[in-house]
Amino acid sequence: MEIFSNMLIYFVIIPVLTLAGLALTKNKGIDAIRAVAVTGATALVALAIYLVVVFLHARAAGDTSDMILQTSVTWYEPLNIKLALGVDGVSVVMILLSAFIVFAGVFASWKMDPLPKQFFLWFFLLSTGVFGFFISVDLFTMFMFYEVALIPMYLLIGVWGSGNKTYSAMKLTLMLMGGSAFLMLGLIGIYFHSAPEGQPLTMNILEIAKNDAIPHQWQYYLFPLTFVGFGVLGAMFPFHTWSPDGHASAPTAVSMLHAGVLMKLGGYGCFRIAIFLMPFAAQQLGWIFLTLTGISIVYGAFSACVQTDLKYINAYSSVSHCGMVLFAILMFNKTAMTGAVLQMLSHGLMTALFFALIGMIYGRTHTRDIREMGGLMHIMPYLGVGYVIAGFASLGLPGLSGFVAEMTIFVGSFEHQDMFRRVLTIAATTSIVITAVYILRVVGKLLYGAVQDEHHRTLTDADATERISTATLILAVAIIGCFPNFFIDIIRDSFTPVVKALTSVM
Amino acid sequence: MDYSQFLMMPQEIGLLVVFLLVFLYDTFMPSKTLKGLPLFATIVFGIFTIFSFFPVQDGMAFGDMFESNKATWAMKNILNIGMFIVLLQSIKWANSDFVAIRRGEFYELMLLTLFGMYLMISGRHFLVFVIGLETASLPLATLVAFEKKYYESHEAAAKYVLTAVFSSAIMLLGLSFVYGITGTLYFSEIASSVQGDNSLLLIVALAFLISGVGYKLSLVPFHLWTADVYQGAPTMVTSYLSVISKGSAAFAFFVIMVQVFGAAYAQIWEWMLYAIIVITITVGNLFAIRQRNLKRFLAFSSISQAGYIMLGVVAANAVGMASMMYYILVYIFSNLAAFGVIAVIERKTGKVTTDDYNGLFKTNPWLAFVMMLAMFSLGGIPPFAGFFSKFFIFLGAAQTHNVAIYVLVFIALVNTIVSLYYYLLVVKAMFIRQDECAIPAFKSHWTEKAGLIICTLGIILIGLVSCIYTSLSDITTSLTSMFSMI
Amino acid sequence: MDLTLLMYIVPSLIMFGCGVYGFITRKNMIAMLISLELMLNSVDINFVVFNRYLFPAQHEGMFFTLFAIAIAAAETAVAIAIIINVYRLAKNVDINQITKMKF
Amino acid sequence: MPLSSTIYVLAIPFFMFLFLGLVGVKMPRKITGVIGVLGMAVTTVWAYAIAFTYFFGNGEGQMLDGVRQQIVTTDWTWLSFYADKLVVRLGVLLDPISAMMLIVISTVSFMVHLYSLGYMSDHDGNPEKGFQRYYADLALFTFSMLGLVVSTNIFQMFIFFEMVGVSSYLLIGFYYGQQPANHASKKAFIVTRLADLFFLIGILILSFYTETFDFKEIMGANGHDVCNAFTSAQGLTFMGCSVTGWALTFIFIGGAGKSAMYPLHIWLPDAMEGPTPVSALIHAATMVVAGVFLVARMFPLYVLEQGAMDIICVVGAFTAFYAAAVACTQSDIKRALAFSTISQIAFMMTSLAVSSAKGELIGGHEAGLGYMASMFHLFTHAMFKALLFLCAGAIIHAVHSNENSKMHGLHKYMPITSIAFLIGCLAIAGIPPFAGFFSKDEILVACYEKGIGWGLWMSMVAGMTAFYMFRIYYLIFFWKKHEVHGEHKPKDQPWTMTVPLIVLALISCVAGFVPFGKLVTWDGVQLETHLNLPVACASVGIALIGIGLATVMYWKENPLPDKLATMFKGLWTASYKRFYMDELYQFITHKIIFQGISKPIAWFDRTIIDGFFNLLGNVTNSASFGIRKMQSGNVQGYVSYYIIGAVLLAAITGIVILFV
Repeated sequence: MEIFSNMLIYFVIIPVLTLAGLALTKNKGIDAIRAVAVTGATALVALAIYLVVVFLHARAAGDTSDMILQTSVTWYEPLNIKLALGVDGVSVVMILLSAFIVFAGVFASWKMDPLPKQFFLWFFLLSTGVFGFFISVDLFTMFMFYEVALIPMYLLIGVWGSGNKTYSAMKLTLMLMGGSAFLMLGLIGIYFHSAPEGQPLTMNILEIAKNDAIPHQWQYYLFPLTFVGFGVLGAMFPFHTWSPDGHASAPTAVSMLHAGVLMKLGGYGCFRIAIFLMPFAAQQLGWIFLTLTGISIVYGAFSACVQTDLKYINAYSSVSHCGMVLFAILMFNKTAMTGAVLQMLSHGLMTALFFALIGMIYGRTHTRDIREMGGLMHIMPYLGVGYVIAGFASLGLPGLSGFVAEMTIFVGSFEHQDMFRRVLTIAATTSIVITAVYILRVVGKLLYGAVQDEHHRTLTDADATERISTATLILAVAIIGCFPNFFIDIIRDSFTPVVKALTSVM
Repeated sequence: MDYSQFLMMPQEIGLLVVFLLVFLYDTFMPSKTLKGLPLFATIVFGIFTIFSFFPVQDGMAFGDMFESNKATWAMKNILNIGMFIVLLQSIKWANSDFVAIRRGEFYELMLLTLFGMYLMISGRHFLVFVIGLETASLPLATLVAFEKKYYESHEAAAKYVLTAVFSSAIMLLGLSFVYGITGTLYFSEIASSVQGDNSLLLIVALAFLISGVGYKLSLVPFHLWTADVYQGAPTMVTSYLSVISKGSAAFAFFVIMVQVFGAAYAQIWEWMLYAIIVITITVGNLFAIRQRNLKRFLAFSSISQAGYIMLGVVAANAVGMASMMYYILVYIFSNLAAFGVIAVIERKTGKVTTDDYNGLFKTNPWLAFVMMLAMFSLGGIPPFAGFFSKFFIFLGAAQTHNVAIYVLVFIALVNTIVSLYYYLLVVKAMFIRQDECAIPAFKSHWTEKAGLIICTLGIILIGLVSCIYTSLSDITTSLTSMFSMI
Repeated sequence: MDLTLLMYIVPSLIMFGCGVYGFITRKNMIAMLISLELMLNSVDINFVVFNRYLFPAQHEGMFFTLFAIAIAAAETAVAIAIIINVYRLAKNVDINQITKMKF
Repeated sequence: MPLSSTIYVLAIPFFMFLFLGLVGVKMPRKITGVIGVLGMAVTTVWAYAIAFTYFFGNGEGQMLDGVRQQIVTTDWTWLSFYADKLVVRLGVLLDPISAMMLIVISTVSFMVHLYSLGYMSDHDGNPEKGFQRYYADLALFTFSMLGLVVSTNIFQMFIFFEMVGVSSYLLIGFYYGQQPANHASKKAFIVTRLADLFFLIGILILSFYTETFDFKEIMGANGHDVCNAFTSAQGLTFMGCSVTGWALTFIFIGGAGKSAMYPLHIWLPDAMEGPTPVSALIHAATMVVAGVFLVARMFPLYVLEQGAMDIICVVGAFTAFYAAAVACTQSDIKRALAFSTISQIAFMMTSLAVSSAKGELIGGHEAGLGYMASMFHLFTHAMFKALLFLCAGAIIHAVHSNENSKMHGLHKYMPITSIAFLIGCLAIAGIPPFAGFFSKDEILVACYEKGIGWGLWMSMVAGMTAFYMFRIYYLIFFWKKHEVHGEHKPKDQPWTMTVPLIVLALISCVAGFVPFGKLVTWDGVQLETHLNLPVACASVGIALIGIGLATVMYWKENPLPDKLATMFKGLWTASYKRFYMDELYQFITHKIIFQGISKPIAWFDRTIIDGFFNLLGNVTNSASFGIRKMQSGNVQGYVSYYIIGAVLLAAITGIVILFV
C-alpha cells in the first residue's frame, strides 16, 4: 500500500479516525466528544502546516513539477479510475485554510446542543470531503469528495439550524446537487474525450491536460456544464440564492465551514477543472461568465446594503466576494488568479470570523436583526472589536487580508489587454465603496450608538473558547495582510500550466 | 439423452434440493418443530448461497435452450444474496400469527419463484424464458395474497394476477409474431434470421415483448400495478418483488435485447428504450414525491430506479452490463435495508407512513441510521454504494457516443435531484421533525438485526471496495460472443 | 376451397381484440378472466397456424402451444382462487369496487 | 542622527499603538496618557533631528551641485504583483517636502498629545471612557500619517491613505455612543473611500502604462527626467483626453477627497463631532493636507498634464471662495474653523495648480514658486490652524458648547486663550509679521503670475478670510458680556492645555521667517524668493478691510448683522445651510442609492431569482398532483394505459422507421 506512504492521504484518514473516535464516545460524554474533536482538528492544523513546510522544501530543492507528492493507485481498474493524489501551491494554501477553519469551527461549536456527538460526526464527515477534494487530482475522486462535502450540510442545517431551517436546508442541498448534476455530466463528457483515439481513457486531471484531446466543439458544451456546476457552489449570480437562506439558518460553525471552505471548492474546481482542462472554450465563452461574475460582485454588495439580518448581510457580501474570486479566475493571467486564491483565503477567514462573531452575538442577544440591537460595543467590547476588525478586513483595510487580495485582483485584471475586461474591472472596483457602505452601516447600527435593548446590558463578553476561535482567525487574517508575499510565492507558480494552456489556444 | 448436461445447471439443482428439503421438513416434521422451519430454510439457503459461489462450467445445454456462463452464474449469485437477506428478515414475520400456519408455503413458493428467475436468466429459448417468467410471477400472486386477514393483500393480489396474465398474453402475442416471421424461438437463430429486414410486424412484436418484460420491471406505462401491489402485499413479499424479480427481469431483458435484437434492431429498440426510460424515471419520481405510505413511496422510487437500470440495457455493451449487474446488487442492499426497517417497524407498531417516522432518530437511532443510509444510497450520495452504481451506469450509458444519450443522461441526472428531494423527506422526518407520540423505542429480533447489518455493510463497503465491480466487469468483458453482434 | 394462413390469423387476431376489449370493459372479474382466456387462446392459434403453414418441418410452435395452454390453466386457477378470496372479504367481484388503494 | 534611522520615527508610534491598544487598556488612564505623550515626544525629537540632518547636514549624497537630493533610506518588498514588475515596496523617501511634513506632523501631534491629557481627562465632568483607546488611535494616526508622507511609491501612498482614513474614522467616532459622531465618522470614511476609489483607478491606469509604482522610477530623481513610458503614454487618448490626463485627474480626485475639495468636502464639517484635539490634528493640520501633499508629490507629472492642472486650479479657486462664503455665517465655531480650513487648503491646491503657469516648465523656477508657496502655506497653516482649534477646544471645554451664542465676551475670563486665538487670526488673515502673511503672499504672487483674474479672485478670498476669522474672534471674546450660569465660571485651562497654545502661538509668530525657498522646492534647486511689494501691500490692505468690516459688525453687540441677514435672507440662509450640499448628498445616498438601487435589487433577488427556483419546485409538485389520476386504482384503467402504451410504442417506432 504505497498510498499510505504519501502524507496527503492522512488529510482524509485523520478526519475518518476522528469520526471513528466520535462514534465510540458516549452520547452524554460531552468532554470526551470535545476532546476527540479538538484532537482531530489540531492534528489537521499541524499536518497542514507541515505540508506547507514540505512544499516549500520541495520547491526550494528545485522540484518544479506541476504537483508534488503525487501518488496514483488504481481503484476501479476497468474504468481506469485511480485514487490520484497531488498538491500544488493552490491546494496547499486551500488545505491550510480548511484546517484553520475546521479548528476554529470546533471551538465555535463548543456548546453545541443538542446531540453534540452527531453534530461533530457530520462536521468531520464534511471536512473529510473538503480535504479529499483538495488533495485529489482524479476527476472521479474529486467529484466523490465534493458530494461527500455537500450532503452533510442538509442535516447540519436541518437539525441544528435555526429559523426556517428545513426549507433552507432542502433548498441549499437541492441547488447544490443540481449544480453537481451539471458537473457530473460535464465530467463524464470530459472522461470520454480524455485521451486521443486508441489510447485508454483517463480521469487524471494532469494526464487529461497533457493529452489535451477534448475536441473544441465538445468544449463548448462541457465548459459551461462544469463551470456552472462549480459556479453554483461559488455563489455565482444567478445561482446564489441558496446562500442567504442557507447561511441564515445554519448554525455558527456550519456557516463558518460553508462560507469559509465549501464555497472555495467552487472557485477551486472552476480553475482546476473547467478552465485548466478546457482552455479553448474558456477563452471563447469566458466573457459570458465574466459578465455574470461581474454582476454578482456589484449585485451582492448592493443587496447587502439593505438587509437587516446579520447573516443575510454576510451571505450577500459572500456573494460579492466569491464573485470576485470567479471574476479574477476568468481573467486568465497569473496575477489575477493569484489574487483569486488570496481572495479565497481572505474571504474564507474573515467570513468565518464574521459568522463566528455573529453566532456568539446571536447566542447572547437571541436576535440577528440589527434594528433590535445597538451599542453592543459598550457591553461586549471583545466581540465588538473583533467585529470591527472583521469588517475592516472585509472592506479592504491595508494590513488585513482583504486589501491584499482585492488589490492583487484589480491590478491583475486591469493588466489584461482587452478593453472589455478592463472596463469590467473598473466596474468591479466600485464594490470597495459599496462594501464600506454596508459594513459601516452594520457596525454603526450594531455596535455604536446607544444601547437599544436594556436587557442587553446584562450580557457577558466572549469566554475562553470563543476568544480562541476568534483570535485564531484574526491572527490569520492579519498575517496574510501583513506578509502577503509569503503566500503569493507559494501560489503564483501553480498557475504556470493553466496560463500556458490558455495562451496556447489564443 | 446425455445426463451430463445437468452439470451445466448446478445452481438450479441446488435450489431444487433446498426446495425439497424445506418441503420435506414442512411435510414430515412434527408440527411443534415447525416453528423452526423459517430458520431451517434460511440456514439451508444460506449454505446453498455459499456453495453456489463455486464456479460453473460454461456452455449450452438441452439443445441450446439453456446457457450457463459467468454472467448468469454471477447474476444468480446476486439474486441468492438478496434472497438470503429476504429470508433472514422474514423469519420473525413468518412465525407471527395468521402467517404461522402457512409458513411452509411461503418458503416453498419463494424458492420456486427464484427457480423461475433462474430459468429467465439462463434460458436461451423463448419457451424456457416464458416458463421461467410465469413460474416467477404466478407464485408471487399467491404470495402477495398471503396476509389472509387483510383485504388490501387480496385486492393487490387480484390486481397483480389479472394484469400479469394480461401482460403475458400481450407478450405471447408478440412472441407469436416473432415465431411467424422467423420460424424459430431460439435466441441465436432469431438473431441470425432477422438480419436486415425491419418489417412492421417485427416492430410490433418487439414493442409487445418490451411491454411484457417492462411489466415485470414496472417500466412506465406498464407500471401501474406496482404501487398498489407493493402496498397491499406483505412487506417481505414487497421487498422480494422490488429487488429480486426486478433484477432477474432486468438481466433477462438485457440478454434478449442484446442477443436477439442486438444485431439489426439495435437502433430501433434503443430509441424505444430512450422514450421509456425518460418517462419511467420522470413519472416514477413525480409520483414518489407525494407518497406518504412508505411502501407505496418505495414502489415509485423503485420504478424510477428501474429506469436507471435500463440505462445499462441501453448501453448494450460490456461496461453497461457490468454496471447494470452492479447497480442491481447495490439496489438489492439499499432497498432491502429500507424494507427491512419498514418491516420491523410495521411488525412492531403497524405504522408505515412517513409522518409516523417523525422523531424516529430520538427513539430508535439505529433503525433511523440504517434507513438514512438506505435513502442516501438510493439517492446516490457518496461514499455509499448507490453513488458508485449510478456513476458507473451513467458511464456505461455514455459509452455509446451519440448526443441523444447525453441528453438522456442529463434528464436522468436532473431526476436524481427530484429523487434526492423525496429521499431527504424521509431523512427529514426521522431526524429533523419532532413528535411527542413518536414510535417508542423497541428491540428488534436478532434475525432482523442481522439482515439490516448485512445490508448496512453492503451499502458502505460495496462502493469503496472496488473488487466486486472489477470482477463483474471482467466477467462481462469475457462475453465476447454476446456483444459481437452489436 | 382451401384455407389460407390469413383465414386463421385474422379471426384469431379479432379474437384477441375481443379479449382485450372484454377485459377492459367487463365489470365482473370472472368475465375479465374469460376475456384473458380468449387472448391466450388466440395466441395459441397463432402459434399452431404459423407452425402448420409456414414451418411445417419442425413442431416448435406446437410444443409452445402445449406449454402455453398449461400456463394459462395455472393462471386461471390462481386467479380464480384469489378472486374467491376477494369475494370473501369484499362481498363482490366488481372490478370497480376493489379500488381501495389508489393514487 | 543618520537618515537611515528615519524608520524609527514611524516605528515608535506604531508600537505605541500596539502597546496602548493591547496592553494599555488594562492600565490606569493617567499612565497610558503619560506613556503616549512621552512616546510622542521621543518621536518628535527624532523627527526634528532627521529633518535637520536632511536640510542642513551634508551627508553622503544629500547635495549634488546645489541640488538637494531625494534619499530612499528603507525599501522593503511587501507585495509583488508580478515576479518582476509592479512590485509594492514599503520604504522611506526623504526629500524636502517629506522632511518638512515630518516636522509638521510630529510637532502638531505632540502638541495634541499633550493637550489631550487635559482635554480628554474628563467628559462633561465625569471621567472619559476609552481614554486609552483614544491615545492608541492617536498613535495609529500619527504612524499612518508619517508613513504617508515618506511613501516611496504611489501604492504605499494609497495604503496609508486608507490607514489615515480608518484612524480618522476611529477618532471621529470616538464618542461612538452618540449618534452624530457615529454618523459623522461613517460619512467621513465613505466619502473619502469614494475618493480613494478614483485614486485607485488612477493608480491602475498609471501603473498600467508606466509598469511601476515607484516615484523615482516614474519621475526620476527630483522629478527631473520623467520616464519615457509616461511621456509616450501621453500620446494615447481615451475619450478625447490623454490616458495620463485621466489617470492624474483621478488621482487628484483621490486627493480632493482627503483634502475636502468641493464637492467632496461635506465630510469635514461633520468630522468636527470628534474630540477637538483630533480636529486640530487630523482635520486641520495633517490629514486634510494629504491631498495637497499627493499632488505636490506627483508635481512633475502634473506639470506635464496641463489639463489636469487646470481642473485642479478651477476646483481649488472655487472651493476657496465657497468655503469662505460659508464660513462667514456659521454659528458653530468648530464648523466655521472647518470651513476656513477647507478654504485655506484650497489656497494651497490653487497655488500648486497655478505654478505651472510659465511656458518653460521643467527647470523654470517660476514654475516652482507656487509649489514652494503652497508647501510654505501648508506648513504655516498647519501651525496656526492647529492653534486656533486648540483654542476653540479650550473654549468649548470651558463653556461646554460649540455654539458661539453660548460664548460672547470671554476675553476677560480666558485672556491667554484670547491672545492665542488673536495671534492665530492675525496669522491666517495674513497680517505681517505673522506666519500666514508670508506664505499667502507667495501664493498670491503665483496666482498673479498665472493671470490677473486668478490673482484678484484669490485676493478677494483672502479678504473674506480675514473677515470671517475676526467675526468668529469677536463673537467669542467680545460682542457682549458673558452670562455666567451658576457659580461655574469659564477660565483658562490647566497647563497641559495652555502650554501647547503658547508654543503654537510662538511658532505662528516666527514661522514666516523660515527661508522656505532655500529648503523646499519641487526640484531641489534653491529658489530665490523676493517680497513682491505691490501684491503684499494689496493683500494686507484687503485683509485690513476685512478685519475692519468685522470690527464694525461684531465688535460690540449691534443689530447690523441681523439687518444684513434679513436683507439678504436667501443668501444668508443658503450660506448658513452650506448651500444645501448636505441635503443634496442625503438625497443621492438615501433616495437614489438605497431606495433606488439597493432596495429594488434586494427585491429582485428575493422575488424574481429566488422565486424562479421556488417555482421549479412548485411546478414539479403540481405536475405530480396532476398526473395522480393515472393511478386510479382500477385494473382496467391500468390495462388501458398498458395496451395504449404498447401500441403507441409500436406505432410511433414503425412510423419513424418506415416513413422517415
